[in-house]
Amino acid sequence: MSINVKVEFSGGMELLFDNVRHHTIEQPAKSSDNQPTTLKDLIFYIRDNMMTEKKELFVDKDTVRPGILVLINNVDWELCDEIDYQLEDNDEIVFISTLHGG
Amino acid sequence: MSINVKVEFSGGMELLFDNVRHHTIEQPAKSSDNQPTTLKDLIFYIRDNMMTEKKELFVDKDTVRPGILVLINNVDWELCDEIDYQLEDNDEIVFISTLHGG
Amino acid sequence: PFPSEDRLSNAEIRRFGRQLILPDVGMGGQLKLRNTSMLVVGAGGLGSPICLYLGGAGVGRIGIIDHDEVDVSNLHRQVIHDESRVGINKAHSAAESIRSSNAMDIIPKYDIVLDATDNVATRYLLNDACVIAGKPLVSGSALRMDGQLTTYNYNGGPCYRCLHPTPPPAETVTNCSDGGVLGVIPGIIGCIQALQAIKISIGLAAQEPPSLLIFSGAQPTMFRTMKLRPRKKDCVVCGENPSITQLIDYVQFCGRGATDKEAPLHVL
Amino acid sequence: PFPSEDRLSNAEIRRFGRQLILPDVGMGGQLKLRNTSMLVVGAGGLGSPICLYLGGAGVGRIGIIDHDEVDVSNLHRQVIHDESRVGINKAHSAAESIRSSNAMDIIPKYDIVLDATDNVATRYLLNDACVIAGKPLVSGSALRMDGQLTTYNYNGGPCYRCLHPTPPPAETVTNCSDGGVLGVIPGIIGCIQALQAIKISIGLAAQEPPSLLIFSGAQPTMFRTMKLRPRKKDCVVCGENPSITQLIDYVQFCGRGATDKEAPLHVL
Ligand SMILES: [Zn+2]
Ligand SMILES: [Zn+2]
Repeated sequence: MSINVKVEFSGGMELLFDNVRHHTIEQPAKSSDNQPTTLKDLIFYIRDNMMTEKKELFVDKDTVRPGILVLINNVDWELCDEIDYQLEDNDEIVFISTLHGG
Repeated sequence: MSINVKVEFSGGMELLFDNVRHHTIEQPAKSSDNQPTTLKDLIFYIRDNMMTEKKELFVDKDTVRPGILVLINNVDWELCDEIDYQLEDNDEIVFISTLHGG
Repeated sequence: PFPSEDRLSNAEIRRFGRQLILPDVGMGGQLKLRNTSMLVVGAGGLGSPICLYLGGAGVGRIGIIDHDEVDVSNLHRQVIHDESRVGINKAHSAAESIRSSNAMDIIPKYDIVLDATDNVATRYLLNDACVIAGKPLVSGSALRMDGQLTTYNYNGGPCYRCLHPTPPPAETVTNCSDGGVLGVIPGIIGCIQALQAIKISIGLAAQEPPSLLIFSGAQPTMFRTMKLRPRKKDCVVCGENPSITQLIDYVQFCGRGATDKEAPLHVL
Repeated sequence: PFPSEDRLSNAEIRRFGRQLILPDVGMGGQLKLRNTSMLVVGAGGLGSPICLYLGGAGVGRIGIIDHDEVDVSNLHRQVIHDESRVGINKAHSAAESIRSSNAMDIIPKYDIVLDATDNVATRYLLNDACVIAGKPLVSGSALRMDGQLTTYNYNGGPCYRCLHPTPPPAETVTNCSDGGVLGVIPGIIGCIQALQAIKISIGLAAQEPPSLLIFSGAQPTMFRTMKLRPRKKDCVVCGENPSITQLIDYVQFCGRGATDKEAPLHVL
């Protein structure tokens, strides 16, 4: 069984992905060790399958790099278990790079 | 059986309802003649139960007066059967008065 | 039409450098802006920021039409006018007022029209004129703490009459003088109108479905985008068999004056 | 603090008539605006419309801080400055530049602070200063076709450090000079910052949950509102046991300069 997650890159993050903002990503509902797929799995999937270079501009250690906010269904991921959030079918995940210009 | 519909008045319409924008309105799932409840039923319910005066600023003949747009779940009601739209539980209906100021 | 250029001057390249390096703009987009003419109707709360930012973006020709006077009571939302100009007719900086008798002389000369007016009659007039002349109409409005924005007659989307075949009863129409307005509300809507006109000029809006932007300044969630109907086949002006093929008397059609002032300087 | 008034003058009543009749403003709200002081840090693309509309709304005292020079390349987004002023230091109209050594002399004198700056170091500096001084911080930013807006340190919501405990790597930070910006984008964000500060002043924002407004100017749905975390108990500056109780060296903390120019006029 698999689930589909809508992923959006915003605030300049999309430049790391050929300037494409909206992606639908299929993920197994369970990871290889039979645990529910988490946001961490998704982040690693993106890093390993959708990026060829500059991976450090997305991932730093085991999470997104500083300066990226993650939103799960329009809510700050800090309110939803962050990296351990268990993905559900049709979830909308936004990775947004904080802007500083003025 | 009954359904709950979220109703919002916007663009000045809320002034007809004690300046309250957001309402949750319970409606029977079926009307008295055993037909599904429609947007028309809801409009008449609002006119007859939530207004004491200036009803003509909301309803004109059998529909909303000219100058009011109706949106069903963020979509122009013209794309959803208009007045005959069959309400579903948790629908969001917005009545918005068109603004002309500049 | 005005003289079209096929390249930017060095001064323009320097001046618009920060726009030129945008992938969405580039040299091509900047040249399109340079070769686009836009008509701003209304130089009040909406028209002021529109003119400022369209001018700043490098739009080649901007026409401004208004017939109101600068009044001390609306200064707070007309940031383009400074206090020393109170009482000076805004038409000083405008070509002329717009009415049924002259609209078709003016509208066809521009590529994009921005409705920054304050009354229903002129909104129907501009709509019909833009449909007849085949011009997109970027329409904004503001009242109290709220605003609305739609692009009419563009890209298969509706015209103002598709949405509003019948004018609203006069007693339901509130203007900024009677209902009030917080000055920054038309500031926000006017800026977004300017952006929308820029997007149309450089081709960024061509794939966008018709929509209504609803701005509720007093609410926690201030902006919502609503999906609108397409052009209606039976619309009296933009439909397949239009009955309106030239401008009519819009004051009579709407049953009220063309302006929100009690004694309009011009009637349509 | 500056002298507080307990009633509006007749001139103010005439001038702000269209705001006064708003149920959300009224005499009480207008008097609050009159008695509120606001500090705008940055007089560029964001700061220009902020200052215009805060001034137009009747805010009693507005301080403006900037240390950049008006350059022909950013004129298109700095509509407050006209072309004749190219090269004139914007600080002419500003009190002085802000840095760790003077921020705590300036910030406590204002009720509301608006961050209209262009770099990470100053954003951390303003955040910490506002937390220490107990002031809400209305923070806007713009780049390319995008913008963001959040109110920090207000009403139980987070501060900038709650969201961003660690500064971003310098190579991920793009400024408007390198990345470009369409001038009307900071125009839109700046106007919304002005509105947000007005709402805070008159008490309209007090019930709003912490949120991030995301503006994507090139997309069909331009605005989205995201729900943010509350204040974090373990935040180093606004938490329960703060380790930062006075300002630090923000250039060092961020590993880069305080401005997006290569040769900043002032360092923090
Ligand atoms: Zn039509
Ligand atoms: Zn904090």
